[in-house]
Amino acid sequence: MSQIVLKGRKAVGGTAEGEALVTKQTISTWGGVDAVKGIITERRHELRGQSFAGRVLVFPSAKGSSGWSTVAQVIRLAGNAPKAMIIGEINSLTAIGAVVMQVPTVTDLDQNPTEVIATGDWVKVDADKGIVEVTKKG
Amino acid sequence: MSQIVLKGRKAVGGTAEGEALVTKQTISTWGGVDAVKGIITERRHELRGQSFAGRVLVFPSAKGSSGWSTVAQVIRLAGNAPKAMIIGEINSLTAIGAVVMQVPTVTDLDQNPTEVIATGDWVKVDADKGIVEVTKKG
Amino acid sequence: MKLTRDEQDMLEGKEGRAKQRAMELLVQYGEALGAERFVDTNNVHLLIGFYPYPQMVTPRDSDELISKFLLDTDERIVVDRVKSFNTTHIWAIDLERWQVMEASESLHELMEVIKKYCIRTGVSITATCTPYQIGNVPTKGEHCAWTESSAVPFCNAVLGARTNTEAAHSAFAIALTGKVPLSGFHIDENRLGTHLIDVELDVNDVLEWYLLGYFAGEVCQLAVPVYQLKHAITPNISMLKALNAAGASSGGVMMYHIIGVTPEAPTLEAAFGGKKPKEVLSYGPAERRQTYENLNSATDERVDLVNMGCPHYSLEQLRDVARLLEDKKVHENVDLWIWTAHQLKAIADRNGYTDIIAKAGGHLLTDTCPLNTNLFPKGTKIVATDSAKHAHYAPAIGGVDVWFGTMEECIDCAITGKWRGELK
Amino acid sequence: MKLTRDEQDMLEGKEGRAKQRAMELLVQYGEALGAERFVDTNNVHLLIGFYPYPQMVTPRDSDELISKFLLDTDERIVVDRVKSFNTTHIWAIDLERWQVMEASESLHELMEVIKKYCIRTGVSITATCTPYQIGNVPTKGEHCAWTESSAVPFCNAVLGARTNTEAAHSAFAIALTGKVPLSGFHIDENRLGTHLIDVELDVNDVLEWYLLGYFAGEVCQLAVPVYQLKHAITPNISMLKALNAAGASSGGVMMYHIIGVTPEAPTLEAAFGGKKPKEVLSYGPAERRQTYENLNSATDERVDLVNMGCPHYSLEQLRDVARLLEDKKVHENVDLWIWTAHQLKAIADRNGYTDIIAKAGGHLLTDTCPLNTNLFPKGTKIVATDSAKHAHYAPAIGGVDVWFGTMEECIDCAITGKWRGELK
Repeated sequence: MSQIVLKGRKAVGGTAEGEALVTKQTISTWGGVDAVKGIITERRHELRGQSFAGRVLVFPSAKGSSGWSTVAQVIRLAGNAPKAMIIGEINSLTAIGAVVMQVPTVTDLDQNPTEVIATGDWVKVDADKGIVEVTKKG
Repeated sequence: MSQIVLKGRKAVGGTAEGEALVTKQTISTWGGVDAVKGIITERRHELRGQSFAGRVLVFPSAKGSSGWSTVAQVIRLAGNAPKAMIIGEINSLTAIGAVVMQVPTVTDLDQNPTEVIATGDWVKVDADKGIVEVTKKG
Repeated sequence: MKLTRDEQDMLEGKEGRAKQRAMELLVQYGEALGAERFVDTNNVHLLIGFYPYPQMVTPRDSDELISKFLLDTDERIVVDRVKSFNTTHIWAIDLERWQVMEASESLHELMEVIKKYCIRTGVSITATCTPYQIGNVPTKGEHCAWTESSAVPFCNAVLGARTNTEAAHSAFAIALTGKVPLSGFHIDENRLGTHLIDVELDVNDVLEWYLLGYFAGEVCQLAVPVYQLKHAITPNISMLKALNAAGASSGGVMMYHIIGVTPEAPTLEAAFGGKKPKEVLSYGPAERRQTYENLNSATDERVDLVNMGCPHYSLEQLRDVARLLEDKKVHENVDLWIWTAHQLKAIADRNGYTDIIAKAGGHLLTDTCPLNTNLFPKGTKIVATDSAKHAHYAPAIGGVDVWFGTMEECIDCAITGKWRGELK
Repeated sequence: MKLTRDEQDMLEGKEGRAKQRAMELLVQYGEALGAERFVDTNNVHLLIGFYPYPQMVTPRDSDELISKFLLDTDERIVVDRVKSFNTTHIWAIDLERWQVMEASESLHELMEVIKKYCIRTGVSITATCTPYQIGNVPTKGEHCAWTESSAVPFCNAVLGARTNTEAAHSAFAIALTGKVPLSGFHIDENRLGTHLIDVELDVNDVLEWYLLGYFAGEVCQLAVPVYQLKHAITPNISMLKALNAAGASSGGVMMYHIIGVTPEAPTLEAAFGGKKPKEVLSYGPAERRQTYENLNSATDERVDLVNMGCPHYSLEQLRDVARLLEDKKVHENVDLWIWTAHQLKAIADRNGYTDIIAKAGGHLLTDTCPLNTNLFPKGTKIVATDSAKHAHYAPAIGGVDVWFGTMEECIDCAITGKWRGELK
């Protein structure tokens, strides 16, 4: 089982580990996620129908609606938050979204996380240190 | 009695003559003129209290409100129109104002009319040809 | 003027008498301006509901009325639809609260006649001097035809769109045909700065922008001032509304630049198109003081009317004035009139501002201009205002003396009945 | 983050618990963004009345409610006054016609609770996704903090003001403190173009601008596209609203340039800051066709709901849709919903548009978003719209299939009950 270590910076502190759910597509929580079910619902999204609850969500950034943190907060309140988030390029929506989702979040990594990490890989996130350890699946 | 000839261009056609009323200050008809009395009313205007009815009004241009042509038309309907207008630099307000006042009007003259012409001078305006003949008073 | 095929067709009457008459007026207008051709526009701010001498307005048949007063003919011309998207400038009265203004029943009837005409012909009854506050926000470079001298510089200087100050007649003809003479501020070179104004002072509130604009209008008249701010600030919509209204009152400033702020003036060079300023002026403490003195024509500190919202108050100003009036009472000798657009009043209603103003004994009025001829409350001799435009015009229009100051000073005056303002 | 004295004071609680909690959130937010400091703002577009999962919103004490949902704490914090001038984005329901939407009484009660909270704390109940249509028009360079992804590019690209896409939590904290993290589009270099899009086609109406924006959003995602138009046109507010809404749906285009049109792009060089584009893309007939196909998810031509005005219709669009509906009847199987801002409806009322729409059997609705979760009429399966934003989101939000086309095609569909639109 190969291991990869990515270095980035803390967006929201804390540590967590879990199975990765990875997309190369941006995510809009409002109008693209069912917060209560914890799944992606956007019509042409590659993760449509998949659940991020309890996993480590790896995605390039947020697009779309300013309802991002509103839905992110409901995701948390509904118990559907991911264990951690790894965001390629953080922006205003994902930054405040991560704050209110209250999960360890890293960004600005030295390698593109959506290329290096695959869905199903085991990921340890130490957000305080900005370190991501990836154990490749199989 | 010295004579001066100014050459400019027609703004509104026609011919007329009369005594000049000259100001170096711009005029706002709305909020600066009483159309029914035919006098200038602007508080700090050098022509305050004076009537332009039946005279040749010589002024640099319009300032102020877009009510210019509204008041200009009422000036005409109230029988208070000047005989003609000589405008230093015509602009949108004075152009449509002259059209609805329906008086011969010239502009773009080869000399500054508010310097060459004095109140009381006798002025012949041939707007079609763009010619102004000034006979100095006294 | 050189006409295109469609313009020639309109002039020849192929699209009906109304467009023909409009084109006749526009050709005369264009020739008076020395314009060579027309340019298309789909954005007109009309002046159709305002009759400052209602005693001259006899016909009550709306087609006859508009033919006479806007198409300038005794022929009765029936308009089908205006062509351009449009908004309308102020009307003669508050269309709902006209009795507060003591307007006559006959003036109200006239307005109802014109309202029906507008609905029939596709004219938007927006009734405000601030179209940019109620949804008419032109794009940089968009050719417009706007009435209202304080709105024109917002269109030109602030948004970078293009308009001359149109008048009632020209705007109506332009809306009918969608054609405006290519002249004045529609042309690049006429938009360049002419006068440099070195602003030595900190202009950081509405009063300061009024004073600066009133100074610039007086010295620049029809020219294009370029403001160089020693103390950098990005003025907001309330401040720019003040600058625009003042410069168009003491002068005819329809275009200006603020270096580093307005869209056509990223640099001083850009503002002047690389040319040298014709004049360089300084705005310092002496100019500021003199401008303030010029605006204040009153000496009696007992005020009859406090008139605010000229041009129509912004959302921010409505909020601020409501805060100042909360749990206060207007003095029994004073009328307090606060003006805004009907559409912004809809927000004031929901937000409780209207209630606060009413409870204090003031009136929130809409649709018309606080400078409306002969419509001050009877017996008004002394007026207080926070608008340099109002302070400029009210003496000539209403035969009154005026105090000019801040919003806070005006509300203090409304409550105490006495003017206690001063230049700080 | 490096804090100034006043920021430090707020964080330490010297200005009360509300500002302290807001600063706590903002410091976390700023650190997540990697910002080094704050910048002052007096222009916030808040999201305070919108709760897409009302079943999660239990407290009915407004201070508790706002503390939990906007200040993100179980502590009950009482806000005195928000500091910044503000407007509010859409609310959860039409505040007056909520029964038309079949909204629940309890959701209506929730709105009434929040309305009172807003009035008490100085929040403007404007309730629209288009603040620039109702009086919030920022100046070029003005630092703002706006929610609503379609409004943000209007602020940034069209007006040249500066904002990131703020969310409910960040916007509220910013309004309380007047402080926004200096990052993203507040910084010059991030505003420069990255991708050049050669627009080969004539984009001359709202549909074309929707298609262009949806294409650009999909290919550029969070980047800054620069549109080079082969056929020059100055798009008006209705067209730019379409471009902005589309680009923020398929992607996250929060800033862009149109060469020769938008204020920071007088030239291609200026748009890219002298740098080379990262990518050059072409928008021609094939891209246009593919974008249209992407937006159309329906196959059944029998439509249940025609939903128009997303983002809220402009004055021009209200006029045009009323003209199309004059003397027409909406088909018995179809609901016709047309959305605009409360303030613009005030104009529609006066101009007879509201009556025309009602007579035809449609509804003119306000205050909320036509994409509001779970608030389509019961049984809605097929929706027609003239908004690419609506066509993008409605399938995920409402589980419906969507037809996308022009305003004319939508009204034709509302009248006939059948979708007959096609790309011409």
